[in-house]
Amino acid sequence: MEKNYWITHQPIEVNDVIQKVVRREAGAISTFIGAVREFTDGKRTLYLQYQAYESMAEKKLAQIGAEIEAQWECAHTAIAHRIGTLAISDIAVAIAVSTPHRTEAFQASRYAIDRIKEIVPIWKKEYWEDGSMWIGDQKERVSYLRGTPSEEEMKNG
Amino acid sequence: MEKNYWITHQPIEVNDVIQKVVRREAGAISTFIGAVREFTDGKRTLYLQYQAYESMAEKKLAQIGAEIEAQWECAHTAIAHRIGTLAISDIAVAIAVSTPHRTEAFQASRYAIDRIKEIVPIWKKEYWEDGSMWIGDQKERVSYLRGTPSEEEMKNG
Amino acid sequence: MVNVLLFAELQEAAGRDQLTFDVDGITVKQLKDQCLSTYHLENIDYAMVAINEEYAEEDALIYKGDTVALIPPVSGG
Amino acid sequence: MVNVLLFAELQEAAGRDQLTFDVDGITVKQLKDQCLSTYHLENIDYAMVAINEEYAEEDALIYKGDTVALIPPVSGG
Repeated sequence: MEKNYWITHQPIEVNDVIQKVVRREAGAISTFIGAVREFTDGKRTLYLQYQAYESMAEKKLAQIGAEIEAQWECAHTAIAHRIGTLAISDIAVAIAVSTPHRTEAFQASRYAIDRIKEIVPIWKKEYWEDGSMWIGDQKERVSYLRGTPSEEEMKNG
Repeated sequence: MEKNYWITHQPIEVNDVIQKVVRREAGAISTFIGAVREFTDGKRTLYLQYQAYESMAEKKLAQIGAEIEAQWECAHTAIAHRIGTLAISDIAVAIAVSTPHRTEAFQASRYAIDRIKEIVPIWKKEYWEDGSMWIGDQKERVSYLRGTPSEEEMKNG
Repeated sequence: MVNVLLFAELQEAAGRDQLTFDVDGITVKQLKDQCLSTYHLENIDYAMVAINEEYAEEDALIYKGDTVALIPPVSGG
Repeated sequence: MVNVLLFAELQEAAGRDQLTFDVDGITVKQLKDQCLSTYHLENIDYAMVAINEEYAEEDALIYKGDTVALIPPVSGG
């Protein structure tokens, strides 16, 4: 694979993502893995379905990488997001950021997952024992056009 | 391997570390990889030598895991540290922390690497073109007995 | 013709993944109104619009041949 | 007998990885002083001491059979 930002129907190998950011000048690599969690707010998830606007999603992942490389010197980023049907503990997203020092690696990798949840056209549908629903920010409008997530958005788990 | 905290003479497989923290209730896994960086303050490193007080180092890694599990609910931690001779880009340390939500995973994994640099009896010797030196906190005394690293220590890259 | 891609809840509400409109030079707002009146996509108010894979404001113009997508609140990651 | 393990720069300075002292019930401070006077380990002032794999204060007591380690400032990670 040549791309650093990709949408895939296959299981994600975290190592593939990490390998893309290994550099001689990198002393730190922070990765983030988003996995399918069984319980959310006490409700049991059976499985998830992810859908993406694939071509645009890859562009937006690349945009996040460009934002990171503009903000943190010598940062290199790779992101893979899986779509289709995912079981509990399956990896939905894997992010790797390498930087010379550790503080920047953590900051940038946190920034990446927050931005993914903000601007990348991917949707998940949760399936429970008693139904299913497309998940989204139903209560508040999300501003997709801003450059940076707000403090409050950064805090949400 | 049964242990979640180990010192090894072999190359570290990040996936082995990640697999130890996968849980059905974990929606987030933050990993940190410390790798051998070629340049530090403009000086070129040829390779590194790591030495450990192995039995105590594994105990101290386990202590860090216990501190994390006391501080962040439902957190699970695994840490591997390699010793011996390491080349540029070799992985010296790999940390994985899983938590239900992402904020805690990032915080805990950052905490782990900061604590490793504080209390785990492992030393590195840098080899340059013109010499070599055991690295340590030569200027300041480090307090190994405190429970938590200071704000200032947390900020250092 | 302008193709409008649908995803997630909007795709299910419309029962298809694409709509086609014979328009040229209308605003994003006008297109959303047409989707609402013709296909009763009630959640469209919460959706962003992308023109040729880039988010667009309500007053941006859509021309013949553009690929438009309705983007409900995203939930990746 | 008390075995004292040496690591990193202290190991190189002493030219060995272990010292042995015939002592019982002395403090960490007293042991460090003996290391300094007998083996001229000048950087010992910067080292912590572990007794049986746990960090110990300067006034902690060391008994026959304990395993002591001199821990120079660590640099793992």
